[in-house]
Amino acid sequence: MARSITMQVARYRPDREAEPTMQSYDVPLRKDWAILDGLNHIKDELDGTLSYRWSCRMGICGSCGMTVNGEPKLTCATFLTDYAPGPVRVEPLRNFPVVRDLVVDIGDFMAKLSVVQPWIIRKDEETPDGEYLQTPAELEDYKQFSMCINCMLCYSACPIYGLNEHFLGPAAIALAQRYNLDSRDQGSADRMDALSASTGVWDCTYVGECSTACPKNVDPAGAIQRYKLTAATETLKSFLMPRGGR
Amino acid sequence: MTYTHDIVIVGGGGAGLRAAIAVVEANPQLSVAIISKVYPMRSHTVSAEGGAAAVIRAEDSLDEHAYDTISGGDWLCDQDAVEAFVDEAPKEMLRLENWGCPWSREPDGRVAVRPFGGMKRIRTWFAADKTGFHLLHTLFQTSLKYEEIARYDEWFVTKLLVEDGRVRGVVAIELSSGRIETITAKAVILCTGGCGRVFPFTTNANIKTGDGMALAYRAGAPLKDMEFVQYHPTGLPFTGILITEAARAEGGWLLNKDGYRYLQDYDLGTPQPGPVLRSMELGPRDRLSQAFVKEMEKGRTIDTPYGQVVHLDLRHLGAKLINTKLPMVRELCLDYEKIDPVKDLVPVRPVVHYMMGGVSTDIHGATPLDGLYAAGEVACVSINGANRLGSNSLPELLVFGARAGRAAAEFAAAQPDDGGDWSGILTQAEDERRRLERDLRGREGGGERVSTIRTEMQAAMEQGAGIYRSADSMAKCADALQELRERLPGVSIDDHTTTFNTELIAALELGLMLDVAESIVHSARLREESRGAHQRTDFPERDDVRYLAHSLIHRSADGSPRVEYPPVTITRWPPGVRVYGR
Amino acid sequence: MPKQRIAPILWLLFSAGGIVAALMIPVLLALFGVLFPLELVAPPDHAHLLAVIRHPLTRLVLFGTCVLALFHWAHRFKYTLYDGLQLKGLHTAINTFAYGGALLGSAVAAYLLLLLPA
Amino acid sequence: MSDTTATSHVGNQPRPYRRRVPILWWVRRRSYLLFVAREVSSVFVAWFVVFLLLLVRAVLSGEDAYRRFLDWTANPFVLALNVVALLFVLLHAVTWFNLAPQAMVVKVRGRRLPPVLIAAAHFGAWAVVSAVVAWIVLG
Ligand SMILES: Cc1cc2nc3c(=O)[nH]c(=O)nc-3n(C[C@H](O)[C@H](O)[C@H](O)COP(=O)(O)OP(=O)(O)OC[C@H]3O[C@@H](n4cnc5c(N)ncnc54)[C@H](O)[C@@H]3O)c2cc1C
Ligand code: SF4
Ligand code: F3S
Ligand code: FES
Repeated sequence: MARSITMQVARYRPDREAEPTMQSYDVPLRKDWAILDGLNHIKDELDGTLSYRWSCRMGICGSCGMTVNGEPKLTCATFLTDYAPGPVRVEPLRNFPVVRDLVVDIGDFMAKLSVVQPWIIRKDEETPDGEYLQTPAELEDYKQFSMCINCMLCYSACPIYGLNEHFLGPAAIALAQRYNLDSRDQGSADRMDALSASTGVWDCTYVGECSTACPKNVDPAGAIQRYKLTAATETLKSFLMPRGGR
Repeated sequence: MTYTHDIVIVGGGGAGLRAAIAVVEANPQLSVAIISKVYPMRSHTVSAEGGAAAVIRAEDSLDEHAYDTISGGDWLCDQDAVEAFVDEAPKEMLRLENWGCPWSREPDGRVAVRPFGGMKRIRTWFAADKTGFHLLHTLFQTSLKYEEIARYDEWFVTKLLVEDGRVRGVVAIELSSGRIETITAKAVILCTGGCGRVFPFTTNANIKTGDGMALAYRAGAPLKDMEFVQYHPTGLPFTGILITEAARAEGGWLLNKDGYRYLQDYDLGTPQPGPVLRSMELGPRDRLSQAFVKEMEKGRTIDTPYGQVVHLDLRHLGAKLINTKLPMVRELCLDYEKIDPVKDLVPVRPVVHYMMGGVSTDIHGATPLDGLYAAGEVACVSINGANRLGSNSLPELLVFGARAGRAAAEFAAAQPDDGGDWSGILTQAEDERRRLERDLRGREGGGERVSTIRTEMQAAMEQGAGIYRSADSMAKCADALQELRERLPGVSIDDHTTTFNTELIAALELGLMLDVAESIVHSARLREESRGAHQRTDFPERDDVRYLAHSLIHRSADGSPRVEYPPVTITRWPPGVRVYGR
Repeated sequence: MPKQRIAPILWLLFSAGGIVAALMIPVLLALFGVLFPLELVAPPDHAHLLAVIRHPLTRLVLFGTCVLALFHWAHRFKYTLYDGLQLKGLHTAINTFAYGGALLGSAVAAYLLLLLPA
Repeated sequence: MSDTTATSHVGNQPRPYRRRVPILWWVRRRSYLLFVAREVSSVFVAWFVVFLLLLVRAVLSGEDAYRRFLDWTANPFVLALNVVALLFVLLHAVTWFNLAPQAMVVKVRGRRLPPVLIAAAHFGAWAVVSAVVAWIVLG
């Protein structure tokens, strides 16, 4: 195996460059090294000015998403050897404004999180004495959608979000479904407004790339489709039984 | 520009978020803000795997949880704090359940519990093996409900502003713009987490640089029991990624190079096929990590490119159990070691994991400095004593996060609105701003890299203040740290961009880490006994006559450390012998 | 944000159309569009086909297929222009064309399949 | 948040760089191209409706019209169009049935049916419908 690999890294320093440029670095090619280890090598040994986000380096904090050879990836869980002999191209996540080098602005996503009211909504005032009972099967109903680490690879993969930043987007909708499908929650009606607004689920044309990109098998595409089905049947019911008909 | 809040919380991890919610619930009139150097859901709490302990089963009792905690902590825990902790832990955990945390369940719908190291009863709640992840996301999402909670995401706090023995606010840099701002407050709660990054091989994330400990120390608040650094017995070589204790609680075995369950040689019980509480692989972390070192000295560990390891054997648990109870362990092994625990042995070695010590607080989270509170890993209440039991830290950050929030709310509400004379504070803030700008603009290239000094510091700490310590090793370490401190001003910052300047942040973190490292080594040198995680080859016995006491380290005016020894609070459990496996 | 009242209905039509199109069209198109013209399979004689088409059930099924398939087209075609060619600015024109077309087609289908006495 | 004093600071407003999505964004990636092809299949669905209605009209107008219709379908251009249309419609059917299980959760006695099973059921139904239709047409 070759002993080093070339990393082509996107650079953007807003006070120096009008638009991003690529810069190449040679880093050692080691069996255990993730893309992130390569970036850390650059920062520690070659060029301290490179900026990017990372923290847990175990695929759980969701900070290190970048575009690697054109694909959205968690760089701490993607390995250099898979790109040998190289070069491997590392760019910021697509579909987000670039703040600096490999750092993107995710303010838009953070705002969308609150919009879907991702917390348990109960109609009863009293808090219970103990736990709400929930069987393993009921847990299973929403478990998958609770695994999202907010890495935003799905937003980066979704062309519809790229075209329309107002689109609520895959992870936010999956998060809404996570609560809608939780047996302890009674708030799906409250979340309906945001989800079926013009920027909600109906914008999604089921490209499906969000689920392909997701490193945690959350399947946001499935969440969205399932929600469309629920919302559509609800609407149909309200048409057929105008006065709520309950 | 200056921002003003009643309460500023530094840190958006489990402790910080819980504190913020507690403040709003205690007093919705107060303006509260969370300042965090990463988006809250990226905080390190996200990595916690195994679970969170709280008494819930009929056959369990608060006293037993308290006793396990106290004996696990080698009697260095304050027992009034432990009693408050075990009492409130179940309530906090239930709240979290009510907020939607996806706890694993029994078939009848009740929350499930699993065994954990050092615990006599089965009382550890878990959400598969992503407990911290679910806990943090549940707290964060619930916090979004409270519009009152303002957030400064990706702001780095560089200084606590203190005047007349009272904390009045902080100075912080906004990463995205490089703006340096003063944020004033009537009370500040530090929830900045631990400092594992002071060591080279750690389970801790990149952000765990002990900032809060150093900020408090510099501001005049003492640190407590800093010599107690927990090594977790099972980290993956190279990355330091943690293989949770739950893997052993579910029945995993530790094997040496001969395939022998070596823990039986270290007074930890006799091997049984299934897991036995407080025995063998379910002994406490300090003892297991020490056993590893002894095995290594006997030449019975396995040599790898990333150092000596032993094997964790999960194969007999079967794919089904591993997939349902330990999915992340499998995922991590497959990703980072290219091995499958269903079929292969997992190489593991002890790894720096947790700080028992921290900013000294009372049982309400208050530090001796007026208006300054602390909770979570950054704080030392102390319930963890000389060795924390696995799964006690998540409930700790809930219980004491909430307590600190309530106490700070009460304190802030009692303060007058304008707070008197601000000129001194603003001058301090101005000085701090100048210091930072000088760092950013003035430090030309050519000097040493941040990483050079950091790497040397980490190596010195591992050699001098690792699992086993001695007067000699620590003296060398202290000298090395002193030398590094002198080199620190010469470190170069090549990056002069104001936007997202991570090199500047790394340099600031390095300065903070050096303070923390010094306080660890200094406290360790003075404690001439072996207790819990602090093991000295030159003083191998516990010494309750001299050291049934906390080390409280202050920074004197000239910067030198000064240590005091206030006694441990004993209520109902007089010091005894730690017995495991018998 | 205005809640969408129409969108769910149009989406249901689109989905129903998607299923119907997937189930019915490949076989019919294969037979009449490819296999018969290539003389790989002999086309049925006129009398047989007429009998089939005269049957009310066939008419209903064919009518349903046509309407749903048209609404399926309208929906996808609209989004293809919106996203594929980034023409969202022209949404009024696109909507009029797509759904107008679907309605017109449905009317023709109704005329041929439901109204014309056979 | 309120300002109590204003002082100068080094930081400047961030100037994020926004990238534009190219008009032909979907030629860049295979998966996007496949997506657009799937969407374009709808045009051929619409074409089929026209084709079907022409057929119905021809059949209803009598034997001659039906003959003329058959002759017209043998025209190379029409034939080529229909071959292409068939390919697109097949793409539509396959992608549709493959994605169906993602959108629907079927539970039998509290257990979620595995997605492959749902997909298989769809493909099975497709085979049955096709056979029945062919049998009716061919008599
Ligand atoms: C791998 C791993 C597994 C673990 N598993 C378990 C377990 O199973 N059970 C258990 O009980 N415990 C476990 N622990 C321990 C437990 O997770 C931690 O002790 C706990 O999460 C710490 O939480 P915290 O809220 O105190 O700090 P953190 O979650 O670390 O949060 C610190 C916060 O402070 C902010 N911050 C820090 N410095 C600054 C600054 N200068 N300016 C602004 N903001 C700042 C950060 O941005 C962050 O938001 C585990 C620990 C690790 C490392
Ligand atoms: S849904 Fe998946 S890809 Fe999207 S943010 Fe969540 S974890 Fe990341
Ligand atoms: S990629 Fe985008 S269009 Fe829908 S299915 Fe996923 S959100
Ligand atoms: S660094 Fe945390 S997910 Fe990669």
